[in-house]
Amino acid sequence: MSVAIPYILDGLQIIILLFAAPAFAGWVKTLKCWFQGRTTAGVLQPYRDLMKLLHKDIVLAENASWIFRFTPYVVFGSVVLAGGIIPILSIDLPLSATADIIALVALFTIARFFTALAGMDIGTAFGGMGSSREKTIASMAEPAMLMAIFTVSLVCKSTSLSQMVQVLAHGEFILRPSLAFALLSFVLIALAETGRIPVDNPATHLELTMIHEGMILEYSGRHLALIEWAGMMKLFLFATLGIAAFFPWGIAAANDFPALFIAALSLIIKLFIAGVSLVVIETGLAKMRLFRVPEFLGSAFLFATLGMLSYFMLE
Amino acid sequence: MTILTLLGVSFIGALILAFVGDRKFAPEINIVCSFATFVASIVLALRVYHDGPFVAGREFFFIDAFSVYLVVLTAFVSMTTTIFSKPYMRREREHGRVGHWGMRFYHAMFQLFIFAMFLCLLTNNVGVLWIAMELATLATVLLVSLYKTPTAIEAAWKYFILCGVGIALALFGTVLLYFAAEKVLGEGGEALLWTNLSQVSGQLEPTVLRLAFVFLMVGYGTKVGLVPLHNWLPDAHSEGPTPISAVLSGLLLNIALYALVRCKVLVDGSLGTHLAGNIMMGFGLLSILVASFSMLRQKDIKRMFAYSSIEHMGIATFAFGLGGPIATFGALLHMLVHSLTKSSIFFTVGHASQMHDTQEMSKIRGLIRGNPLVGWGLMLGVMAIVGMPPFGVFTSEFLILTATMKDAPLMTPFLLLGLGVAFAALLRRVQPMVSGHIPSWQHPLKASHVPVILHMVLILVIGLYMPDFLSRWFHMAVELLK
Amino acid sequence: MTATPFTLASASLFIIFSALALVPLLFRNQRVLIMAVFSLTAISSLLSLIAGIWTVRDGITESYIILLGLPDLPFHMRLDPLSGFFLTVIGALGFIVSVYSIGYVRGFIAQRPVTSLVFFYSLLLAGMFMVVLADDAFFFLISWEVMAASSYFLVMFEDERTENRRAAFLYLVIAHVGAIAILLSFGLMAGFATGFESFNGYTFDAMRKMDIPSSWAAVAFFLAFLGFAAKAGVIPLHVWLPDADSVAPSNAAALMSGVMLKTAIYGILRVTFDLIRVFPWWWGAVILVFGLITALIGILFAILQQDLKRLLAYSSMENIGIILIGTGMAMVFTSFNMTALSALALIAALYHTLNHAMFKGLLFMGAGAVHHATHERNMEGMGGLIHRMPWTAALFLIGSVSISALPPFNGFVSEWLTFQAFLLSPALPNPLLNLLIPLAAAILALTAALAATCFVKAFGITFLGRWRGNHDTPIHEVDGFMKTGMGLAAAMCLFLGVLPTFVIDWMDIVPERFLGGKLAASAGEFGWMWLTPISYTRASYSGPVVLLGITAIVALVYIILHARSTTIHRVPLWGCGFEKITPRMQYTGTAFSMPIRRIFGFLFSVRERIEVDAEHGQRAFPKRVYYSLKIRDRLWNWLYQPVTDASFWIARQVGRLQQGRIQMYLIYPFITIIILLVLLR
Amino acid sequence: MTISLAAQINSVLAALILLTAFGLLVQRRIYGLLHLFAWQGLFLSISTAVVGFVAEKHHLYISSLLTLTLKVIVLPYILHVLIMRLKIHKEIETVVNVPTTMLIGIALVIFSYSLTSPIRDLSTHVTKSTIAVALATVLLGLLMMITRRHAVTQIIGFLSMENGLFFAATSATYGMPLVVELGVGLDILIAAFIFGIFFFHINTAFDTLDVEQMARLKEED
Repeated sequence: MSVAIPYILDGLQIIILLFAAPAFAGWVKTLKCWFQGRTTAGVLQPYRDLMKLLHKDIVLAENASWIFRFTPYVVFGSVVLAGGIIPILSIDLPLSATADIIALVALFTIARFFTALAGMDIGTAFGGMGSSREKTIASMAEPAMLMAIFTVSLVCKSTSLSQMVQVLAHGEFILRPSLAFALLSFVLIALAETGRIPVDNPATHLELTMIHEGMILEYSGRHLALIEWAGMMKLFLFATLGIAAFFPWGIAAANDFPALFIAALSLIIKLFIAGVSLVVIETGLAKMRLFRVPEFLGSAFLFATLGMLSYFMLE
Repeated sequence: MTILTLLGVSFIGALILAFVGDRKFAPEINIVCSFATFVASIVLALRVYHDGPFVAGREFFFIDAFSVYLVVLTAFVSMTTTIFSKPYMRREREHGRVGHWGMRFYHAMFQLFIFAMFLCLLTNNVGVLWIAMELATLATVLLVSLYKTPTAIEAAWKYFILCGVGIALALFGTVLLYFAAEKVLGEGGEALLWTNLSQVSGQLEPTVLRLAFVFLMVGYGTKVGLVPLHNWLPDAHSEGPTPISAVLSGLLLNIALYALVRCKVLVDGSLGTHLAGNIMMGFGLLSILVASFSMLRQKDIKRMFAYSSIEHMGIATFAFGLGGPIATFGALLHMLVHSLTKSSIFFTVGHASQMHDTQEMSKIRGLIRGNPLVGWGLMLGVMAIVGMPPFGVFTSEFLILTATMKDAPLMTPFLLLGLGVAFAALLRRVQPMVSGHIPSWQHPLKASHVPVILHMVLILVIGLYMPDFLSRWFHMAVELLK
Repeated sequence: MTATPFTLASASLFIIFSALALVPLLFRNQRVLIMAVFSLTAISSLLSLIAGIWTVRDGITESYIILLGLPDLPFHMRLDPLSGFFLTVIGALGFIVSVYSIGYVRGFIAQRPVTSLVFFYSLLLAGMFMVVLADDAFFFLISWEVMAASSYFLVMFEDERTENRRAAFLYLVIAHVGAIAILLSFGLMAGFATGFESFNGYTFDAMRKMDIPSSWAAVAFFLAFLGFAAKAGVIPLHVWLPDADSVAPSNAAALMSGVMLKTAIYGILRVTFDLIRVFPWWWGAVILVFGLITALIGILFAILQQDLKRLLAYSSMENIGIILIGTGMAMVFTSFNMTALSALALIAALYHTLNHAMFKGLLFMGAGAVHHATHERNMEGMGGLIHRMPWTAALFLIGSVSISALPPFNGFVSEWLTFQAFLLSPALPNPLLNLLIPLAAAILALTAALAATCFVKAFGITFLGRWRGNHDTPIHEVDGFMKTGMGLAAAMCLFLGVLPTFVIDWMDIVPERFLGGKLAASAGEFGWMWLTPISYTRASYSGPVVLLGITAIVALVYIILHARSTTIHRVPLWGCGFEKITPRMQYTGTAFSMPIRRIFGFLFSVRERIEVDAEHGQRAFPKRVYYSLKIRDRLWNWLYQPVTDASFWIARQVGRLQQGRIQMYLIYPFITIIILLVLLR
Repeated sequence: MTISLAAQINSVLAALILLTAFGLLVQRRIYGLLHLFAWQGLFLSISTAVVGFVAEKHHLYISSLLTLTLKVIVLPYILHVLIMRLKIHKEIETVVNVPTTMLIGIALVIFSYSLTSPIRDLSTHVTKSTIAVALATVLLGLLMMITRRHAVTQIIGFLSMENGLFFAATSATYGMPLVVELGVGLDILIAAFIFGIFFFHINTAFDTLDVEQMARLKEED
């Protein structure tokens, strides 16, 4: 029986991920409406959108190949798998040994790889433009992301997330400037990866500005539902990844009941703060021109490398 | 006895052909004579191989491992050249480029030239060596001007004057050598005999030997075509009929180098220092660099391969100058494979220029498609001459370069530069000639298969599997030259 | 004859040479020739594959002497785990490409006789097997240049096209200069092995026992590295790679890019870890830097290419860079004798060698299939091939996913191991290295990400969207042999990606034999499914779980969503409501790579020309717009152009020596005599 | 005739040979060249005979007879016939003006004197003093070929070099062995025939014997 608990817990974590993600996205939208003085559609609006899309029929282009129809499932699958790996509640998860951070980043890259392909499959100019911009930004964001995580892994002498949480949360607390740099660069990269305001406008319908939306223009029905859901989960996962790497103090070490309860509570509080800070950034900044994004990501890259160098020099 | 047959056959052949040179069966006589000399040389080689060097004709002739290997090589290459010259000269005769007297003169002088080369190799007397070398030059001078075009005559004149001056300086060197030898061996003919000289080389007067070597070096160096004495070689080798270019490039240069190395052995014996070697290395290196760079801008196909001969003779001279068992072994091997490869290349070049009626490389195209034997023969020949491995030239260059890397590492960058530029120059010119579609002005030609295939197979065999007797032969020669 | 790995390897060589002997007999009937020779090469590759696997598995080392070559320098052959591993790589891809070639070469019969292609293909394969088996400098160099010559003739197959001739010429010149450099380095080592009285200084055994002073060792090493870099396409000497691999027939290009570059890596490993063995740390750092620059420049060029095979050739440069990074790290760790870490770095490099052979071979075969079907090499003229060539598209997709290092496939495993090697670097005592390694990690991460972009472009522009070409050529799927060839390579990509622990356990003998460090124990310690180098707490990755996880979730979601039957309506594409969308309005390859070109533009010499031809000069109402883009390698006019100009200038000066007047010619001997006499006073 | 008298005669003859060599260098008219060359051959044959008498080397008599017939009678006659047949105009232009050629010539004599000093103090022969003259004649012959533009003058320069060599042989070593002497003589005879044939070819191809025209084979373009 005690062997099965981690598996149940892991299943539970995935279910929490599935249902908490739209809530978190809804929470961010409602906060944005409050900040901009608009009446909100409520935190549960994303649930309603997803249900609506799941029931609608699919309208598919004539020359859409099997890749176009297969991509939503791959994107959804890889994001859910990533969810099973990141220690949201506790670090003692059977799936956590499956992939360390580098593999985690690679899982997100699968999602982006296939979405870009789907974008080009239909043969419209917007799909091609979306894929090209997405991959350009990705190819500059990913190295910076890896550098930020490398700094943390150098500090904790390991690249597996649960081990990092173990060292940072339950080890003795040391103020490390390298982690501060890494956090700053991680925040910038998260904005770029999840397609938030300074890099890409998630809520836009102006074709020329959208990057992520451009690729999924042709989707409809349950395909669109899966991709939207995966997008929300990705946002939720990036938040939890940030928490696990930089603020891991609430996450339960073992799978006993009281620790899990505290972990859940601390998770909710941290997500609340994360949502507020994200909205503050989004309303504060305007979307950048595409060729400003390389400098934005370049600075993130710089912070990450500075973090790593400071690790060697100072610690 | 075999020596007499060797010399006799070629001399008598020359006389007979002087009269019947233009008849139908003249080429056949030519081939038969060369074949006879080849058989005689094989017999000679076996005799030397079994019971070592020997003296014949009351000490007039002397044969050791070093000279007999060149005798066999000369006989073989001249035989294959006569086979090649049959269709080539017949076509030249049909196109009226050579007249009745021209053919008679050509065949007679060809055999006389072979006779002179054998005399060079077999004689024991250093003076007679000089005379035979002079005779060889004179025999080929008029052959170079066989076509009687202005450029051919100009090339022949330059060949005659420059080699004449060079040989004269060599005579002065021989006189000095004789002067030094007379001191030790006494008056009369013995002082010039190579057998006596090599034993007594320790007691010869160093200062006189040093002077003698300078004159001999410049004299025979002109015949070997070392830079800066090389100016006659590109003209002479590109203007004459192709069989003559093949024999000149393939054999005469080797014999001049043979004479030079003989003198170097004497000088090393008396001087004791590495002076002679250093001079030869200097000349060799200069030749490699100058020849490979000048190959870059050639427009005439035979001139380009003449420069390639200068470069390869430079490599051989450099290796002989370097000394040491491996470098000398490499140099001997290099002389062998270079003459085989170069003559085979000249055969294919002859056919190629006949197919296009020009020696302009820009007008020669589509050889592989036009005549596969000529096309692949030329391509593989050039691959061999630039030192691509499966062929023999790579083996000798491998030995020479590794020996240089050990004994004179500072020279290797220049060697690398020279070989690299030569490779690029040759390939750049040959590649368009060999590939592409057949041009309109190309007319078909029945090429002589035997010589080209025979040579390429031999080089491939030497490159991949050096037969045991050949390597023991070279080791015997290396002992002599140490 | 007892069956030992060496007898298998020599049997395979024997079969290839019998295939070569067969060519002149069969060349009359081309179809029979193709079937016979390529099946023989397939069998011989299979034998070498088995011999290689067997040698590495049991760690056998056998050496033999063949009485070819000089009598006192016969050919020494030796089969040890390192050569066994590379024999496996060559054998595997050799088998796959031979099967593929049967179908592919048939396409050429109509155009021109294929005898020379068949002959030199098998000679190339034979050359590669011999290079890996050679145990003395003489035999090594002979097989090295037989390999170079045969690939020269393969590139020259369609010799009427000038770009073929130019590429072939450039390739052979660089390869030959490289070979001479290797020859000089072997000469130096042979010199220090036994001095120069005898011939046996040239065998590798003698060289292993040489006592070479460190300064000469550095000269020997960097000469050898220059030579091998020329063949591997490392940055300053890489210009031949894209030209040669893009014009060569695709099966030859697959072999050349997939495995021939690896023989250069084999050379570097053999010289550093087997012959010289003791070296300072900065050698590794130099290799690392070369690897990084080659990787970054290689992938940036790849993204900008319009010709599919040129793109793949440039991406080979990137992967060679990654392998060199692994080798450099291994050398750095060995010099500080951290055997476990150097074992990890070497395994990463070797694993990537195997992976690259597989997915690059697959991609080149895919490109060959596309070229075979559409007779078109420029990606801008293709598109929508997935509908007409489903199998090729699917297999090309697997190749693209593997090369972009995405988890379930093999590319990810080797890059992940290379990243682990970087992350373990802080243990190095040298401060400079500790600062260099993070930058190196950053550049490696950048190249990995750019590779993904490059292959999204390659696959998307070629296979997805609609056919851009102006004429509707009849495109049909390729035949069985080509599909089986590509299928085998794709299966290998998946197998190598999903079961790395078995593969690492198999090839663990190589680092143990040459570096003294083992990785397999720690790699498989957590269970066969999890790859945990050094220790499982440090890092772990499980290929099978990722594959199973994704497929399970996808299946589950697919079943749930398809519970209710919803109809799928097929309508013309939407494109935000714009009606008359023509195929010309799709994104082209150049457009796709435009952002990257703008960002990294300073690295290339880019010449963009836009001409507007409007009626009577009013630019506002253009009738037609011409756009042309020319991207050249800056290195060409920094290094190669000056070298050619200098050599032609020298040639002109030397030409003045031969100016025709006989008086001048007479002065030369006159002055030579005077100078010599004065010097030797 | 005592040894010292013979030595004196020999050195007088050596001086005369050197004089004719210088004469050849500066002579403008072609007939003058021919006569000078004949005189040089005569002095050479007499000196060989004298040395032969002094050193009791009888084969030297044959060699001096050979030189007499070849260099004094046969070659000048051949040249004379050619000049008449080819109607060569008499005036010969030199490439380098005469004074500088003379200066170089003198420098060459001094150089060859200093060069042959080791041979002189080694040689026991009575004729050891004339080696320097022999070398000087060789170098002057070479200088003549360089500075002259006309084919015939080049050939005469070449033949005067051969004279110098013969003289060196007799003075340094009392003459080479007979076989070698005969061989060298034979070669010179063949050379004579060849350059005769050449003159005809050149005349027909270039219809002038000026060597400057023959400069087509060059790579300077």
